[in-house]
Amino acid sequence: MEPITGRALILACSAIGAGLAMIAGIGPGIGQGYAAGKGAEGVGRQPEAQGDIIRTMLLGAAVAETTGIYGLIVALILLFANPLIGLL
Amino acid sequence: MEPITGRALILACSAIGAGLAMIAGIGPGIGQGYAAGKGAEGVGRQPEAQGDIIRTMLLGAAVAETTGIYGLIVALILLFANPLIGLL
Amino acid sequence: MEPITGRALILACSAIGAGLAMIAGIGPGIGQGYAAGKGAEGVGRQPEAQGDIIRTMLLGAAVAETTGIYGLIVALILLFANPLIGLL
Amino acid sequence: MEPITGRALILACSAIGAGLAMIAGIGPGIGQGYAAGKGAEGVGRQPEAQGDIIRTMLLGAAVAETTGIYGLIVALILLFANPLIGLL
Amino acid sequence: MEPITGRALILACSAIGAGLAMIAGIGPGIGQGYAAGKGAEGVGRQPEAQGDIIRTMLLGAAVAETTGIYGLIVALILLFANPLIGLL
Amino acid sequence: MEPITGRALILACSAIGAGLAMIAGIGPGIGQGYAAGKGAEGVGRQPEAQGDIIRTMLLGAAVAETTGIYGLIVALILLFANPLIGLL
Amino acid sequence: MEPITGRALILACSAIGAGLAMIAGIGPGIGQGYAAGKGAEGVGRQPEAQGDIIRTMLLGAAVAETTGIYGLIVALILLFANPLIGLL
Amino acid sequence: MEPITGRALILACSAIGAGLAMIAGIGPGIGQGYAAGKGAEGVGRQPEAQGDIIRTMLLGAAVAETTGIYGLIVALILLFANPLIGLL
Amino acid sequence: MEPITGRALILACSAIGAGLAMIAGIGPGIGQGYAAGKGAEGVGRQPEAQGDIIRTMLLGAAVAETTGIYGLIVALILLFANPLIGLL
Amino acid sequence: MENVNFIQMFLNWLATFEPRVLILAASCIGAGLAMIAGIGPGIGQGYAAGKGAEAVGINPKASKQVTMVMLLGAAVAETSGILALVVALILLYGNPLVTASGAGIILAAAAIGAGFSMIAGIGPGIGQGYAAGKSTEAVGRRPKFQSAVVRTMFLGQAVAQTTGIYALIVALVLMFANPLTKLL
Ligand code: NA
Ligand code: NA
Ligand code: NA
Ligand code: NA
Ligand code: NA
Ligand code: NA
Ligand code: NA
Ligand code: NA
Ligand code: NA
Ligand code: NA
Repeated sequence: MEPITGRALILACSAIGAGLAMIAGIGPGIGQGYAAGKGAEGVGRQPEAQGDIIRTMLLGAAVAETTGIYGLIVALILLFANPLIGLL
Repeated sequence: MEPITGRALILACSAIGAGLAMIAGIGPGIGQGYAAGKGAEGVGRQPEAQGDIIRTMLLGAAVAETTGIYGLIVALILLFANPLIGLL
Repeated sequence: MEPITGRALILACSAIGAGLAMIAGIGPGIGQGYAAGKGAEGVGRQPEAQGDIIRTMLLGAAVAETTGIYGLIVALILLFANPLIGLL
Repeated sequence: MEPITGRALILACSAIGAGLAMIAGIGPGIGQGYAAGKGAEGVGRQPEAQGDIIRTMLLGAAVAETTGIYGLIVALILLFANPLIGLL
Repeated sequence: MEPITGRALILACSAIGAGLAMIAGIGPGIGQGYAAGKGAEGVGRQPEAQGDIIRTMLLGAAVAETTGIYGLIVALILLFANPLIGLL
Repeated sequence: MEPITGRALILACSAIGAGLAMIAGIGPGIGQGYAAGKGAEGVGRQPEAQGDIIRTMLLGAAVAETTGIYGLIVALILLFANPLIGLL
Repeated sequence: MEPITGRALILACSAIGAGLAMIAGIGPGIGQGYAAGKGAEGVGRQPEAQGDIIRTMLLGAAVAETTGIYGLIVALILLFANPLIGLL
Repeated sequence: MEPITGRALILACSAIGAGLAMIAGIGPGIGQGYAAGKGAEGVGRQPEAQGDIIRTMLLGAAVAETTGIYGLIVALILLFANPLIGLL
Repeated sequence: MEPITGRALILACSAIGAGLAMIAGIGPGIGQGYAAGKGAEGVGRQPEAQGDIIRTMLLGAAVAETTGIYGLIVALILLFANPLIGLL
Repeated sequence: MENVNFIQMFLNWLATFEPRVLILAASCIGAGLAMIAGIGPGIGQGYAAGKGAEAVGINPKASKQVTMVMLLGAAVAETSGILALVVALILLYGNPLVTASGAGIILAAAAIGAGFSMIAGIGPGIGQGYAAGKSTEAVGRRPKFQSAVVRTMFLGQAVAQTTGIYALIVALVLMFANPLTKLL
């Protein structure tokens, strides 16, 4: 009979922490979708500026992606390189 | 009588973590829907630019999908390739 | 007297995880509703482009549905093909 | 004296999971309401296109309903055809 | 002295599940309010189309109500016709 | 010295459920406020249509109130006519 | 060591329920603020209609307040006239 | 080892309840900020109506503040005039 | 049998705290995406001002990133340099 | 054994920890909760950024003025994010609850309550950012009315800050002058 150890509790809470961190992804999803919509609208109105519009949209979307990546990194740290276990 | 082990606690919390990670999907859903609306509007106004509008909409929507995919990947890792169990 | 086993805890938390995963459905609901509104507006303004508008709206809405489907799939996995039980 | 069994814990968490799944309904409520507003606006501006506007609004709203239905189905499964009990 | 039974736990969690399910009501509240605003705007601009505008607004609002009703039904099932108790 | 009974647990969770159910009130608050804003705007632009605008605004706001009322009713049932206690 | 009584648990959960119920206040805050903004805009454009605009804004805001009041009432009931204690 | 008494549990949950109640402040913050933006826009367009615009903005913002104040009051009651302790 | 130590409990809660802190990333994601959309729109309309538009967009987006960074920093502190462990 | 229910078991388990442990563990969660306030400035300032980019495109001549108004407004919108960060850093580096007297469970709950309270900052962050964006737009259209626009913006932003301040006060009371511990 192996009871619940401190190590197990940390790993269990890491699973929840990883899930919570992913919620950040709501933001880039909404923001980049807005950019997509404005990009599509712009391309319809000024087809001649299509290159500039899409380049600006993608540049802005790349900037908007960062916090989603931060969340992913924190989740992956919790799952694959959990530093909390080492502190036990 | 088999009591709750640390392993079981981690797996139980992984189920909750997987559910939490999926919440990220709110973002792409809103964002891509906005793009869909703007795309439909644009196509109605400039039918001649339909190809460009739809291509831009889909490109932007693909970018907006990423954080939803991140959430899905983290959930699938928790469910099918749980690295936390190995750390116990 | 049958106490709570680890298996039961995982299944209980899977019920909660499945519920959480469905929350992703907020996104497609809002986004596709926006597309519906823009589609209705567009059809009123350019009835002659009705086919193009509705096709673009539905294409964009299909893209916006994906993260809702991801959430549903994760919930159904937790409910009907729970891989966590096998890891116990 | 009947203590809390694993079966009871799963059923209790199923009640919470069912409640959580319904939260998805926020999305279609907002989205379809937006479509309703745009539909009403459109009908006021182009009464002659009323049929097309309402048809497009309802088609789009039907698409936006799906994730709310997914949430309802998962809740009903948890309440009336709980597969987790069978896995115990 | 009556201890906490499994039945009591299920009923307690049903109270929480019922409360959670009602949160879905945020959606129709926002959406129908948007429709109300657009309806009021439209009636001010095209008083002659008042009948059509209000009819469309109410039709769309009825569609937007559904997920709020789903939440209410799930809550009432949990409170008044709890099927989980029977599964114990 | 009376320890926690099942009855007490149900009543305690009913307090939390009642609080959760009230959160639905976010929706009508936002939606009706939007209608108020559009109504005020409309009355400023078409003072001659004030009666029609306000009537439409109030009609739409009444529709938007319903899910807030559902939440209130569920909360009051949990507080004053708790059916779960009877099921114990 | 004095164990926790059922009465104490109900009162503790009532404190949390009261806090949750107040979250409803997000809605009227956003909605009435929108109305304030539209009112200010309208008064700037049609100063001659100031009376009508402000009256409509306040009427609409009063309607939008209700669900915030419902939340307050439920919180005050939980704090000052807790009916759950009587059911114990 | 200091045991947790019922009184301590109520006070602990009161601290959490007070924190939750303050979340209502999200609403007025968003709403009044919207009003501020519309006010600034209006003053830029019709500087001659500045007095009227600002007065309307402040009146509307005062109305939008109320639910934030309700949340504050409930929090202060929980912290400084906790009625739940008296019910123990 | 090694029981759960205080150190383990703090580390477990650090995992949850780190996940919660990342939720801040929703904001910059939405905001910067809005900026990306407005930037793309602007570049399409005034291609000659492309430099100014993109520079302003990026400057504003940099400002909008800060709170996402704050959340990341707090999460990293909790994971890699938890000062509270030292207080134990 | 017979009177022990799972709630009592959980509370007994919590009671096996030193009060200090509960406070420190809860502070980790409280710090994480407080940071959620950062959603607000992120949305608000992003709105201002978008309006700034738009305004600069429409009126490139006013680009300096537009940028300045955008940054001014965005700076105000940062407030809730900074306040939340300060509360989190206090919990992490200057935790007053550790040395406070009172039951551990109440002090631990105070850390979580303080974190919840700071979430209110989402509102002012979004609202003030919206005001910043609209002011930026207005100044881009008619730069000569900048002072009137900015004054109105600041006034409105001040009004929009109040609920964030209330939340800060409640958080500070919970952390530094917790009245609940005296009720025990
Ligand atoms: Na970013
Ligand atoms: Na993305
Ligand atoms: Na998608
Ligand atoms: Na759908
Ligand atoms: Na519906
Ligand atoms: Na309704
Ligand atoms: Na109302
Ligand atoms: Na109010
Ligand atoms: Na910032
Ligand atoms: Na305020």
